[in-house]
Amino acid sequence: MFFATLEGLRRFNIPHKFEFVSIISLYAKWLREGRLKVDPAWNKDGLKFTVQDPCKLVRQGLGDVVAEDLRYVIKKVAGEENFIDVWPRMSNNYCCGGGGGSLQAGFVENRRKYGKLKFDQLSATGADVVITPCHNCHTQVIDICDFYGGKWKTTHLWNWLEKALVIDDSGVQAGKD
Amino acid sequence: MNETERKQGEWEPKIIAFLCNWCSYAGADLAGVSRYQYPPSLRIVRVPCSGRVSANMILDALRSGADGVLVSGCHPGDCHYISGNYYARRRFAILKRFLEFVGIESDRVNFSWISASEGEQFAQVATEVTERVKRLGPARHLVKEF
Amino acid sequence: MSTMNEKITEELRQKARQLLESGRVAAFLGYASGSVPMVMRPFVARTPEDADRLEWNSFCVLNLANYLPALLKSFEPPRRPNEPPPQGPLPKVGVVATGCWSRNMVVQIQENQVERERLVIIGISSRGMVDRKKVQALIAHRDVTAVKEGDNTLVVAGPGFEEEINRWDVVRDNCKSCVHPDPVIFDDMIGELKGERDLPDRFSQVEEIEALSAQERWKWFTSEIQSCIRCYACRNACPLCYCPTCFVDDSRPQWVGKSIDSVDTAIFHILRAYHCAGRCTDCGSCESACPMGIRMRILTKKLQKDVLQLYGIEAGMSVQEPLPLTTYKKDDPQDFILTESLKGEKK
Amino acid sequence: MTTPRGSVLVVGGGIAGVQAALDLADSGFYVHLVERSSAIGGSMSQLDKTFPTNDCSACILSPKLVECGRHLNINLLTLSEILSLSGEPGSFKVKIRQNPRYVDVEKCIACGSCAEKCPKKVPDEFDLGLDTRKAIYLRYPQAVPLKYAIDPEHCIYLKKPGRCGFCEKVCPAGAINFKDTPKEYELEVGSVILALGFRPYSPESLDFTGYKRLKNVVTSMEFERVLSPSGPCMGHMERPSDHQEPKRIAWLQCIGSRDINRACHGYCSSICCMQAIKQAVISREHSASGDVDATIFYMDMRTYGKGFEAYYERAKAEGIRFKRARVHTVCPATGDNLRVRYADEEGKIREDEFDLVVLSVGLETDPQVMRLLHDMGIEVDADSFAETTCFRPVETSKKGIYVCGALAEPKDIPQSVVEASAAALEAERLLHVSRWTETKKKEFPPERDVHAEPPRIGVFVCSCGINIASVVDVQAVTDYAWTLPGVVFAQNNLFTCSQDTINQMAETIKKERLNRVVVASCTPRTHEALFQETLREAGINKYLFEMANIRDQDSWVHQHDPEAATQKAKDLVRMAVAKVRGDEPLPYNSVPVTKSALVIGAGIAGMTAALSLADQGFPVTLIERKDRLGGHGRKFFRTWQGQQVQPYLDELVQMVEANDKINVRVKTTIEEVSGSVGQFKTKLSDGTELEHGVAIVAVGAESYKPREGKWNYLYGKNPNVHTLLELDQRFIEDDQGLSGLNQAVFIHCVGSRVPERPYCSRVCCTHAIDQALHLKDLNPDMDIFMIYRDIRTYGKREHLYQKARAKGIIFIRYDLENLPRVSEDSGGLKLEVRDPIVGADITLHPDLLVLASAVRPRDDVGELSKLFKCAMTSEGFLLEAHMKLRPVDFATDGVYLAGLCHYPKPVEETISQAKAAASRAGLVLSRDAVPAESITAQVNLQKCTGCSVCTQVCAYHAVNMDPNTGKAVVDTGLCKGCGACVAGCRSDAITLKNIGNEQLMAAVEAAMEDF
Repeated sequence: MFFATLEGLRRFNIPHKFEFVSIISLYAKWLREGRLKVDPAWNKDGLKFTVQDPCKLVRQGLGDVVAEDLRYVIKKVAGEENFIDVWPRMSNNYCCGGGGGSLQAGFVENRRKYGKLKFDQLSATGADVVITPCHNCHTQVIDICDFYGGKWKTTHLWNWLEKALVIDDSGVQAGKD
Repeated sequence: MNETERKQGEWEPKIIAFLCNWCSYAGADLAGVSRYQYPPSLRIVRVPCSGRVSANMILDALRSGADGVLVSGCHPGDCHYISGNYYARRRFAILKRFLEFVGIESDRVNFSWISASEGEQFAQVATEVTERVKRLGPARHLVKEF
Repeated sequence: MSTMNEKITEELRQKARQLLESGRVAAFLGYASGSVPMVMRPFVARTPEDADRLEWNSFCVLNLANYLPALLKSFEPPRRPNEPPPQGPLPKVGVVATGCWSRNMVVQIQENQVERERLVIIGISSRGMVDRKKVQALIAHRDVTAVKEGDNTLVVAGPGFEEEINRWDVVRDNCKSCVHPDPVIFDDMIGELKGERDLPDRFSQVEEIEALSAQERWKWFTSEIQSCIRCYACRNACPLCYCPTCFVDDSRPQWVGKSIDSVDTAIFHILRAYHCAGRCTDCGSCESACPMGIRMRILTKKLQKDVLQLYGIEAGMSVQEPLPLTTYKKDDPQDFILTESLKGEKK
Repeated sequence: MTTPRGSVLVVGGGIAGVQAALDLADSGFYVHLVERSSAIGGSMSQLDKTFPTNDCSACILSPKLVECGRHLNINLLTLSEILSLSGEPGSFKVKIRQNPRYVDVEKCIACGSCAEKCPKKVPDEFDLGLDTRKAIYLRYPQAVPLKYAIDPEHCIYLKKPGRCGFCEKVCPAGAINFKDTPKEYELEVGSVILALGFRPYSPESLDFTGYKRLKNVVTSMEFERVLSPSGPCMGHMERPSDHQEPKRIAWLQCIGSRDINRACHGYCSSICCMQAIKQAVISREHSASGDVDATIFYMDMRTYGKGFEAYYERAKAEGIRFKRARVHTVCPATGDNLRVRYADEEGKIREDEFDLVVLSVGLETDPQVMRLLHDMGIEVDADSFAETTCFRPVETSKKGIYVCGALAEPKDIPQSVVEASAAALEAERLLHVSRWTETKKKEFPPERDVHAEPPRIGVFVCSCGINIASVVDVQAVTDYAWTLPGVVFAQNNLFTCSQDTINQMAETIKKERLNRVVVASCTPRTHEALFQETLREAGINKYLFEMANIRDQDSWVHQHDPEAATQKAKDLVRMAVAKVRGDEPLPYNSVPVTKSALVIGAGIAGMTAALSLADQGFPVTLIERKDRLGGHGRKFFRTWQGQQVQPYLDELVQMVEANDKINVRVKTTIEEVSGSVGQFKTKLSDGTELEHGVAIVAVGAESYKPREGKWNYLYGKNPNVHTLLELDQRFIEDDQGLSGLNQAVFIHCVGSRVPERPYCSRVCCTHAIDQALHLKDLNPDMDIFMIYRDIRTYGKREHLYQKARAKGIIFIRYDLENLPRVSEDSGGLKLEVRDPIVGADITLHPDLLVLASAVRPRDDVGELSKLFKCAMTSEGFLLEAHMKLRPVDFATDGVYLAGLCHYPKPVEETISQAKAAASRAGLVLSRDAVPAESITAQVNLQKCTGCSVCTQVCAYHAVNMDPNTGKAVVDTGLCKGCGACVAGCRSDAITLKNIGNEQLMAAVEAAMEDF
């Protein structure tokens, strides 16, 4: 929906007065502005995080800017030292193999074969958690993890944001104003 | 690469090479610039033109103990001085046959045309001449013992 | 019945006398008898009376062209190096010339050593001159006191012997292989022009040596010159050797050592011959002058052969045609050039 | 306009600026050369080697820089920037600020003690941060001026006075001046030349390259420094992570070029393909084992210049791998290695591992330069390059201000040099009436008479960085030189040609009273003049000098035999010493100049050159073999920028015909040429004898017509098969039939890049694509196919290619193994070709088949080249004096070349080259006399017999018989010093000064002495 609208407007040069912003960039913005406070102290065990850059969001969508923001937020949430990046990354990252309707359309064997590349890439990081800001990627990454025997946990970003959130005395938090 | 590996202790001939400044000397420079390797046997004497080289000079080189002589100039028609190499060609043709006639081995005295753009050819000729002279062994005829 | 040579001598004296009497020439260069048999000496007749001392026979071996430059110069008024040459015509000199001598005169004219207009050339078509050393060999090197010459025979006499020899047997090698007996330039002739001789094997002496291996050639060359005493008679007899300072006499630079070291001698002979390349007419003076019997003519003959073969030129055949080493053709043979022969191999 | 100023401001001290400055200063104008950094040399000084000759960049550049630095009429302003510019052509006012160097250039002897003691290490920008320098530094070892400078950003003392100041304490010359202040100058100049160059694209934002994240990913400029002997690794090829020699190296092309998605640089950077091949070739040479596995990943291999294609072919033959792929990602692999992921031509994903990845980064304009251009009011194009047009290739949007080099478009060194001369020409044309009004004249000290002195020989042995010293034991050679007879001084230098060594050499000559000098270094062909001038400055005659070539002819060719190379170096030094002993002082001869030019060929190049000279007041004879002016240009429709050629050409012809300084002769050719620079005598086919000082050869080339053979493609057999120029003709005639066509196919490289014509014709890709676009304009529905091998739309021409793709023109690649096959099929044309992407044969039925056929040299160019004694390439084009730095000169002085006879090139490059040729010719024509040969023949009258061999073999009629003495006499004005007479003389009566028999024999004998 996000990408379809964005690309439609772009391709057919449709005039519009609004801009496309990912929630991830908003998290990052709020963190930078101090309106949102997080503390990675919760991560006592040093859980290692890595990331999946969704095609529709990054490579085909908003580009490296949102990918940078994604990493910024993860690092803030999980601790700088607990983030391990993938190769290749951001705009240049691999497709998860689950897009284009293939999750829904059968051809499971083919889908998983494509997903092997993603699996190998993610495994190589040794991370405990893979953040996928896209439902499609999320499903695919979980599936290939199960299928190929991966050890990581696949989640969205907000699960961890919640863990790290610091609620200060003023009680003022982003989104409430 | 035209590299002839020199074995330890192997005899290395000494060859006097008269090279014209405009073509063959430049060709020799280009061989260096392009790093074409060739045996360290040549001692190059820069002359303005192959037409500057006389029979006397060649005999002097032999008399002084050179195992071989190479004279090289511009290709016919390319002479920086219009015609120097044409005159040289006649002088050398006569001299070479004549030296052979009195018993100087044909491969001792060599002539070539090498242009400024023929670095590789220069290295080839240097290697070829060295190999030919090596086959003949050290020069004995016409070498003056001082 | 007088011999051919007697007739020629008579005619020669008569023509020389006329030239001297008329004042057309200041001197006439020919031969007179020497003090020993078989050796004629160059002779300058300066008066009509002198003309009667001129002689012609088979022993006129020294090339008269050699003496012309000095003789001509002797009739020029003395002047300092930078003074302009004298105005008006200079005295002329008469000279007798066979084929090779006349060709040498052509070369001398081309090389500015003599001026054609100062020469009155009496041409004689050569029948070949006799090699004194061959005669001596035939008579076992006994002393000769008199030689009487017929048209085709020589009667050689000495203490206690007299032998008749077939003249052609003792004719010089160069004359035997000569194809141009007729003078190329002349003002007057004695006798008829004979025309070119057809000698397919004129270079056989050279070819024999060419057929040898390099080693054998070197052996031949060194043994040929080993008796050389560096007297330079060959050089001095040669009309081409007129440098004020010969390379052998130069000391800065020293092209060649002055000793009779075998290398120095070899280089002397190589360079002396090479300096004659394209200019030598094979007159044989050098060999005739050599006291040691060295056959250095073979060297110049080789050069003559190559120049002819490579460039189609024979020295002295025409005043107009440039000498072979002062000219070139764009397509002159160059198979001896390494880069060209390597190219050929690749194909 | 009132009388214009006779001085010019050149901004930028790279090769283009230096060339423009030298051209102007040598032809009568005073030049202010402004350079931002502390030394001139620009990007070229950072390069290791240059393609396609593999010349050492520093080696060929250095003499020019030194010349520039020493030039009396060039005011070098380093550390300087333009503050403002006002005024108009002929009279500009320029404000310049020169930042403090904090080192007194008059006192600094560049000994380096200061930098040794300086405690502050900072990244060295010359080495692109690969290494460090000190806060007091020399930009690079051969820097001009060779003076240290203090970096105020990092100097401890300047930041906190009293804290450090070590340099001041150790400086033996007292050159440190911490109180130095910025100086402002206001200059008045007649014209301005902008040569501000480029900066290499920084790939930091291109994430996929891994640059800055992976240690062993470097840019091509960084790799130049890695290879350079004066670079951070001293020429030992090392990779950054572990300083080990990389065995597997990948080059990634088009990083920051041809990239509209990420880099926003749509243009092609023109030079990177050749640079990558060069680096691949050189890396193998640098490798100790020689077995570097080199792979170049590219999109199109753009080896379009002279000698480039042969270089490419040679690289392929040597085993360098070329992979047509745009790399997806560079990933880390074990041990700091790199995994390069790419799709091969079949579309298969592959991964190769490398030890080092080199990013072939593109060229872009520095934002600082952009601001300067903006302040000056100079227009820039969408790619941020200075805006120029095809017909005015060196003119900016502002009159009187000219541009050259990479500032206008990415380009290689020779093209930059050509434009530099062309820009100089425009300034000369503008200011010619004020020539010589502001220049100074060089005075040398009187020369010491050395005749009576015994030889006192000085020997200077050069290490050339490591070029010599890594093979030859230079210390042993120096020690050996001391033992040679007559040698009273010997010394080893790191770079003998550097300015400090040269100055020191002059001092040594004076101090040691040397009267002969030998330099053992590189080749006299490039450096002799430089050292000779040093002798003059030291007050001895410049001919008392010899060189021993121990680099090009020794260390470089015996790299694996140091012992023999050292022995050879000793021999060469001994030979040079033996020869120099006999050298005598010679007179400095000159030849008066006939101030007129002959231009051969009245095409665009010839007419442009003629006008360029005539406008400066020099009479020109312009000859044309055909009956009308215009040449090859008559066949062109438009330039790649879209300007129509025919109206331009008509205007040019009109200007030529109206110019009273130009004498036009049509249907005329050349019969005979005699004389030499300054005094040529040429006989024309109409019988006239012409005297002229210079000649410009602009005889053009021909279009190859594939009438038969492999490249025929039914040309001449089917009426719908054209060459590019034949289609242009239909465009010129506005042929209405073209818009009705349904399908057009272009075949590229017809007769180019093939065995019989192994060069790229340079112009055809752009030309064909432009034609295709024009056809699309005529009929947007037309299907157009390009059957190509590599698309070579270099520079800004790349935009045409992108436009063609956007318009739906289809590109199908072929190679020599799979040529397209053209046949006739029921009256129409049928073309079959294998599409490598589809992996199948496809069949087309074009209405129009256009053959992008080769540009071939004229057959009769050889005859002409011989008349002027000019060399030719094996391909039949005329060969310039030096591929890189003398692109319009011939080796024969006073003869220049321009246009297609040099190599195929588009109109804008032809115009630049013609103007450059005119500028070079102006160096001669602007003078009353040019230097003539000093090494001439000399007759020894005592020995001369007057035999006239010498007069007959002399090609210049320089030896004649003196009628008085009957002996030879030499006309030194005509003598070129070839020595044909000397070798011809049996009597040793004629000799060549300083190349006499005695001297050559001394050298020959010396060569043998120690054996």
